[in-house]
Amino acid sequence: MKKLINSPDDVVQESLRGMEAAHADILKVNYDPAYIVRADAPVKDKVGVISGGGSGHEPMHGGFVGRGMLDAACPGAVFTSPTPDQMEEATKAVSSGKGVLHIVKNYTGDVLNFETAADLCQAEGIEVEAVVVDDDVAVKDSLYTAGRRGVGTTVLMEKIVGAAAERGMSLKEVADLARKVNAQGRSMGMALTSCTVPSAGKPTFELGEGEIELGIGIHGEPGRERTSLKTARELVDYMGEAIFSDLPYKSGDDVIVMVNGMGGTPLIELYLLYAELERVAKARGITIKRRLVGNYITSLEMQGFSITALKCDNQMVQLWDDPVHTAGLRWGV
Amino acid sequence: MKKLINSPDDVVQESLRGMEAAHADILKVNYDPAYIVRADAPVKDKVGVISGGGSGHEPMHGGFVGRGMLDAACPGAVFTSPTPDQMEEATKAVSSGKGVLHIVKNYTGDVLNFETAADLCQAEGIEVEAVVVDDDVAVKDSLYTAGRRGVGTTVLMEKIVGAAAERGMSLKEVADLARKVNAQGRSMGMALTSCTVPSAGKPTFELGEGEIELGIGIHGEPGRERTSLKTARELVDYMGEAIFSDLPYKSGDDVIVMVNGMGGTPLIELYLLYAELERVAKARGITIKRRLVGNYITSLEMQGFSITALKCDNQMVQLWDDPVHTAGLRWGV
Amino acid sequence: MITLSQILAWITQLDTVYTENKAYLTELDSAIGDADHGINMARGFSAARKAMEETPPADIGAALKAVSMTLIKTVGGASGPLYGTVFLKASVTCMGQESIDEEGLERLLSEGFRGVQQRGKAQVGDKTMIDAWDPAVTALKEARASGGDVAAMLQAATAAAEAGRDATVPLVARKGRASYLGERSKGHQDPGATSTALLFAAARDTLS
Amino acid sequence: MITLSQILAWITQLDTVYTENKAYLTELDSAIGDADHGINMARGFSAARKAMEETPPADIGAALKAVSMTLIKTVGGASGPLYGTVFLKASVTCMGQESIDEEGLERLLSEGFRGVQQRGKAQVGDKTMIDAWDPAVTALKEARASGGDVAAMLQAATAAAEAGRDATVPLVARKGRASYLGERSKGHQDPGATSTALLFAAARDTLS
Ligand SMILES: Nc1ncnc2c1ncn2[C@@H]1O[C@H](COP(=O)(O)OP(=O)(O)O)[C@@H](O)[C@H]1O
Ligand SMILES: Nc1ncnc2c1ncn2[C@@H]1O[C@H](COP(=O)(O)OP(=O)(O)O)[C@@H](O)[C@H]1O
Ligand SMILES: [Mg+2]
Ligand SMILES: [Mg+2]
Ligand SMILES: [Mg+2]
Ligand SMILES: [Mg+2]
Repeated sequence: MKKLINSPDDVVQESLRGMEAAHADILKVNYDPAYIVRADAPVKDKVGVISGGGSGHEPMHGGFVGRGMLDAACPGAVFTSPTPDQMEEATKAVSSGKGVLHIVKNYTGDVLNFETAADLCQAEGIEVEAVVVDDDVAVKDSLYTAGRRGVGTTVLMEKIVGAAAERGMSLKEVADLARKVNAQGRSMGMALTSCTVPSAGKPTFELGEGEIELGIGIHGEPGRERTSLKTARELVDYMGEAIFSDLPYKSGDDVIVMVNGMGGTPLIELYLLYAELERVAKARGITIKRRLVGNYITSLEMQGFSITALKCDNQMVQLWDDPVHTAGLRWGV
Repeated sequence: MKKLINSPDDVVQESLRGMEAAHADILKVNYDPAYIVRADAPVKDKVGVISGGGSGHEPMHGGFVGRGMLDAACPGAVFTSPTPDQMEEATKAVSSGKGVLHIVKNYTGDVLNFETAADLCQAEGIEVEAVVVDDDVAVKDSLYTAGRRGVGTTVLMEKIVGAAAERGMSLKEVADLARKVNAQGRSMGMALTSCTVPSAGKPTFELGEGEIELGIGIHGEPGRERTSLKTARELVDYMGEAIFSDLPYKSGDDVIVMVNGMGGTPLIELYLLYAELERVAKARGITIKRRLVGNYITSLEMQGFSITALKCDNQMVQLWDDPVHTAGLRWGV
Repeated sequence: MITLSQILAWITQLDTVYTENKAYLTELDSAIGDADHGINMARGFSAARKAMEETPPADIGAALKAVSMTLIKTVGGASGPLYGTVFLKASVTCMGQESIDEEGLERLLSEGFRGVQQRGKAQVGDKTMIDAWDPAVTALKEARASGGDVAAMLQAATAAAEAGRDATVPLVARKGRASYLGERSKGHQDPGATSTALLFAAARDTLS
Repeated sequence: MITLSQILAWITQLDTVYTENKAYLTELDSAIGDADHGINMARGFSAARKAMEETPPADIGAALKAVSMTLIKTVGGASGPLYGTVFLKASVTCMGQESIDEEGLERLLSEGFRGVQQRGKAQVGDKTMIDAWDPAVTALKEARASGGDVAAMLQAATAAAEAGRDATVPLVARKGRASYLGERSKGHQDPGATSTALLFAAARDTLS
């Protein structure tokens, strides 16, 4: 395993130290329990918005803490949901009396730990609403399974819902908006290479020179299907079809999209993929109103990408354009 | 070779299409000859600032085109200097009569091609000054060699000099400032893995599981030295020493630094490295006034990082803080 | 009769066992999960062991409660709350007790099982730790019903847990992270069922 | 006598040769450069050949000038301006001429060489294409001085260029990208000296 680290056990903590040192104007870090919180938290008269999940997805979530987005983020061990004590303390740290929204990605661990945290917070008189993101069209959903994974829509939700909270909306309004974003957002990902969990010391899976994994999540887990290498055009055709036909999106719809690298994908490729996505959207009569192209929700050093599309209305676009000042996203300030 | 592309020959052009589509509010792309130019170019009464170089270093340079930074960028083939016709047309496109600055990285190809372009422009009555960046301390310099490579300082220079031009400074002032930034900036890089030039189809060099290259440039070329894997702490100690003792930087100096990923390095590692750099700077009594942590000047999908330090004064810090609105850097707008 | 010091030996043994099997459990989790189950279990039980050493508990209930709290705070992921619930529900059955008999053991483990079942909402056949828990607790009850002592009960439970673990191999996962793989989860042994079988084997080796 | 159509055959042959040696030259450039020399040369000369076909030049000078302009516009890197200069300076020696003799050939190549030398400021021994150019032009002159015809001149030049190319192997680079490697550039053959040797061989095969 080749990584730019000191020891596998210290990666998360040492990376948090760097984040804190680099972004003192935006955020503070608490180490025990671990959470990243806005430098000016709690913000008076504002619904708190927090999220969390395993580390290894940077800039998500810590890179989205700041004005106009998250009030706090709880980083777990690499690819491992954080624990309820982190979420409880983070919730308290951002609570200003208007309630706190928990943005939870749909993984058994995340859901269970956030549930416990919500119980603990509610027992202490903090009103908590949890919204679960489950947008991954690669996962076949059913009553009897754990449902779909939460992936890229999380980033768009954190931006939009964070702006709504910043505008002073109530907990109920913010939570309803978050559910609407989840209902209208869809994602799919693929990998050219695996990644290596530092403590595991070797790649989670092995791919041959001509092989790719289609329908991966964000934890280095294998995808739904192993197949042969494809061109960017073929991949975006396939993934675009899977996403756009799932909601389904109709001709005339407006969307916010994200072409997201898995951490080891160079920007030159992401822009090339974005050009393909524009083509696919145009062919379906779908208008891309806003977009992100970059590494936003990653799996360590994995090479690959995901596409997220969010059917949007004017309000969502306005909230998207609202100022945001975080380590990972910044505009309007 | 596994890449998210259609065909090796079309990578640069297709990526430009995506960039143009994604950032229509910031930039326009001209395809023949290829250059990226501010959407509002030429800006009246402003020195034009352009740069260029091989593709594969994204977001540099195209991602730095926009208000407060570059007026235009000329992308060559992957890792190959662009040609004089690109530079000439880009210079004309941004010229508003106050002259144009060419920011050139010190590679034989870049220098020769920019020289030709400057001759062509001057023949057409456009005043051009060229500043050559040569900041790589890994290269032993001498009268008889090609000198040091231009690497990370280019990014800091483009920001600072771009702000100076935006403020209305004259060509001479802007060029002098650029030379000062170059004189006070130093960089060094290392690689955990090689990268693959799309048309070459295989990695430029091969590294064993326990090997790294120290003192690499930004073109996937081997470094000065192949050595064994080291911890983040050891690497930053070594590279920090090489950089800080080169200028030399003294106790009490202020610096702007960049911890830069080579394209395939995850952010979690870059923040960890930044924490180490803070430690090293502090131990030398050097104060980090501003910093960038991320993938800014890359070598395709290479895993590795570089450190850049720029000894700065108040004016440089103020120019650093000036508004910038590009695809790759954005604040204050 | 199971004493407090045996319970503490069990926790110590779990730390040892999960540390020894860290790479193995992580490898299983690589195939159908996210390559952290061994890391999670080792982190949790080494913290639990340390907690026992730092603040020696007064009774079995207190010990199990402390283990539960430690797991919940240090493991994360799915296994943190699930095993945390096991120990939490188990602790309620023996608060203030310095020793337990066969009936106490049955209550302790069946309450722990009921807890994880309710928490995770998985059924037998979903390819989770429940596939080891369910037959293990049934076998334990049967062993006691037919007059078995602690050793016999835990021997039967361990054998059943291991059989349940093996039976996960051909299944298609319907709960947890492996469920995202659909048909591709077939042919792999569930990491959580494996750690549960290890938990019973450690109990057999320390509580009998 | 070398005719315009032979010059065009030379350009065509260079396209063929650099396309055939694209991987080889790129491989050499991987060891001590940035893995693009073969790609650059092939791109440039395929464009040059196309330019000749699209706008057939009226004379040798015009042909070489068009090649120069095409190389400058399509190659980039160090080799674009360097080979571009070779053809530009060469073209000046034979503007308006439809054929050249031995003397014309010598002027053409030695002016091209002088151009690249001035442009790149490299000396013999710096491990660049100059290490092939310099002995090649010297040998060419000697061959003519001792009464050799075009064939003899280009045969001698090619042999000298190839020897110069081989002599780059042990050198430490002092110019171009390989110079950044310092001592590590030793033991590798210079890509540009290799493409220059190919340029002379192609001349020998088409102009003799
Ligand atoms: N709903 C559930 N009920 C019972 N056990 C479950 C459930 N979901 C997952 N598990 C168990 O958890 C194990 C995975 O644990 P672990 O890898 O530590 O957590 P994570 O999946 O969050 O990475 C699985 O092998 C499975 O046995
Ligand atoms: N100053 C110079 N003078 C003459 N030849 C040079 C000089 N610098 C570089 N070269 C030649 O250029 C070759 C590399 O060309 P190429 O790979 O196409 O360009 P780049 O180095 O820009 O990638 C080297 O092998 C060397 O022979
Ligand atoms: Mg996990
Ligand atoms: Mg090159
Ligand atoms: Mg797991
Ligand atoms: Mg080269």
